[in-house]
Amino acid sequence: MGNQYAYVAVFTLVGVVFLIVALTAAWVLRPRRPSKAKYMPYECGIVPEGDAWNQLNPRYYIFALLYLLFDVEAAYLYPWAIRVGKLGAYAVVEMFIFLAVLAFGLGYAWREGGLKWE
Amino acid sequence: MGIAVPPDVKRPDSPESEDSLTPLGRTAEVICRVPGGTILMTTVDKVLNWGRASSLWYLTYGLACCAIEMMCTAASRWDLDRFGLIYRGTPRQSDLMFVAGTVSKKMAPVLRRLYDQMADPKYVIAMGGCACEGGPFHDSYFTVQGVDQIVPVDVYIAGCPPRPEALIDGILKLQEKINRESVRGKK
Amino acid sequence: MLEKLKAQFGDAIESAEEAGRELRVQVAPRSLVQVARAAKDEGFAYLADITAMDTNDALRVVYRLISFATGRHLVASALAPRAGGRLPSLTAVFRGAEWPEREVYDMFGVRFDGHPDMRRILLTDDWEGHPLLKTWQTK
Amino acid sequence: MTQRLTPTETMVLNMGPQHPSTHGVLRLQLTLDGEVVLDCMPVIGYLHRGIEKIGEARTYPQILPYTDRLDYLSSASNNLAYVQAVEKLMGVEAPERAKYLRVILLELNRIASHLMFVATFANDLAATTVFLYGLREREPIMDLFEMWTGARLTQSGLRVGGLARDIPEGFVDKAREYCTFLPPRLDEYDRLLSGNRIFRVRTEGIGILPPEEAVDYGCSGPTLRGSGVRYDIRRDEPYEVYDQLEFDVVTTSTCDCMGRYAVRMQEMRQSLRIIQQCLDRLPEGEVIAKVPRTIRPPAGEAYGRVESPRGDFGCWVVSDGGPQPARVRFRTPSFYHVAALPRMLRGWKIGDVVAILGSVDVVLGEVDR
Repeated sequence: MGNQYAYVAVFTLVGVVFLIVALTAAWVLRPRRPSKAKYMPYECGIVPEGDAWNQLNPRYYIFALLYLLFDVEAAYLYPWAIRVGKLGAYAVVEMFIFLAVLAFGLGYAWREGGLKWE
Repeated sequence: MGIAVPPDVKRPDSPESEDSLTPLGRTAEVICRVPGGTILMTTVDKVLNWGRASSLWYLTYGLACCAIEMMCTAASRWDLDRFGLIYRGTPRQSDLMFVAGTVSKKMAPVLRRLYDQMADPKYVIAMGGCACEGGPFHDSYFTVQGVDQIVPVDVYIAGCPPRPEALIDGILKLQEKINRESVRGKK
Repeated sequence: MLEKLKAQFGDAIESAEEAGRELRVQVAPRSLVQVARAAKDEGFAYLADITAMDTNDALRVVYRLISFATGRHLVASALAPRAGGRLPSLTAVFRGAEWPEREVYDMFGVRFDGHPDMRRILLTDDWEGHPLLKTWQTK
Repeated sequence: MTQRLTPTETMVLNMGPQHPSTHGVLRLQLTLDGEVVLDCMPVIGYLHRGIEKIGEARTYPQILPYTDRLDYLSSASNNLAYVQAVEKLMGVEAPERAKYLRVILLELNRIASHLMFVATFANDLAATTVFLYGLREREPIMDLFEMWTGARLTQSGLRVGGLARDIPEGFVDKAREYCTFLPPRLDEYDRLLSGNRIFRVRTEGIGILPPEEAVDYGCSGPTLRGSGVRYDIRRDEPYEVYDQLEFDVVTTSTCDCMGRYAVRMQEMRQSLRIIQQCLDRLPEGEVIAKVPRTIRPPAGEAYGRVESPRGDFGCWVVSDGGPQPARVRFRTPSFYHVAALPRMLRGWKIGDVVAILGSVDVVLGEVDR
């Protein structure tokens, strides 16, 4: 059982080492010529006026929330889908209850007009 | 015929910061004194230059007629992808700027800003007569006579518009120029 | 068509002649808008171009209206002084007149009264002088 | 619009001079409310070269190469508008063979320009394969130009009184071969694009320009015919030999991006038809009329007008009897199409701005002159 965790350790180690090597190599090799103009925001060659921190229509926020919700739900489905063969019937029922709860949430958002775009 | 370059356009020969040597550049001086160090440095130079020369992502900067020839060169018949040139929309991801067309005085500060916003190491190819020295518009009141008054140019390509083969020849010359570079400061 | 214009505007039409497809009319600046409106009702609904020319003693602003039905061109020209000229703007009659009028201002210096956005269109905003005047020499 | 609960602030965004989909150095100052375009202020002049001022400092033959650089996608139509004006001034008439060859050169330029339109329009809507197909189909035309006039893009193939050079050997067969080579490809791309659901959703019903407003803004060419107005200078003010050729003026009444795209696709087929007719009836003889060595037209003014791929391209030449014109003025269609852009962009989303700008097919060389 022990060596299973060895895999995880090696895997993270390689990840970290690769990260460090790549970044330091890049830092060492790239020419550094900082200039004020370089750090100006790029807007097709024009100096941007005003700033982007302004009030947008709340519908974007609602859609972002709904997307996040169902994205995380999909993330849970993947490990379940791999092991469902061995886990047997109760896992299938379990997952469908989970899906039903989320579907109910979606229905509520729909009824409240969250999905209306205009 | 000196023309007033718009005020916020800096002369190309005044780099913003003095230390153009990379950290490796400075340590390279030390390494070279060790016997066999220069061999290490030249291999590093070769690998770096090969990487830079064979993946020159260019900024689509089509101004006038030369832009159409640039597109034809990028398309399937002359295919710039063979040389590792992919067109990018933003200066952040590009290290080669094709100035393809006439640069007007209204466009000069924009061109300089785009050049500044590109990441180093960056190169400029002046494509066509207008970009090289004003071309047919040498006596126009609104044309910058040659883009080298605004940005340092590496390769000039003559022609109005230059044929795609001339463009590819210019790119190959730029690649040769890159291959001669070295980490210990431009040779 | 020319007789109708002459009848309607009398002395405002300083000269009128017909050359093949083109009806050349010299209009007094004060009644430009009325002439344009009358021409538009007469079928000249397409404003092809507004441009100008420096004839050394005055600026001649030329309007070219084309009628799709008859295919005739009405070329109305109005005179404006070389410096500080002012003409009524046709943007009330033709929406397409806004930009060519801005270009005539940019290149010749003729201002158009009643124009929603009288600014330079091609040159940089801080540009002095109007390049297409004969007196303006490239530096 | 729905009743606004919370006030939202607008943002000014520059779709600026350097942008892959503005087809050149056009800058659109977009006032945005979230994603919806409230207003748009186009800023032009970034490619202004003062060609009209240069025109007053050049002799008549020297101005011809400058006309190529106006609408650099179809230099023959610019040349013809200028040459027509000078020929009217001098009372010179091109020989019959030169007229037929001019029409062939013009229609080849129209096909090349429309192919570039299809390529960039599809590329803007993320169909990069059609970009490569479009430019590949355009290359045989470039070879035809090179064979005939020596240059691919800025041909300067015309002269006052006729043509610079007669067509070389083998041109007629190559042109005929191209006329049979292109139509099946056009059908293929038509199916590829208008059959594609994403392309249809992004172009149908987007960027509406009603017919009367199109005329009021001075639009012309495919932009006007895409809004249902049947006006084509080749039919209503025929020049060269267009009155002896059969072709139909293509219009659609949908007034949207898809309509303008469909008009151009059909026009390419009509151009092929015209070229075939001209090749069949090509008379023998000279290609240039007797024109004095130094061209000094009598004092006066003349207006040459041509149906360029973008619309009504006019050239007004005023002569004072000298070797250099007193005034050269180019009436360019894209200038009026960019002026009409704010009207077409209001109310649509940012993604549609790219589609509408692509469907209007502006070339900044002729907008800024």
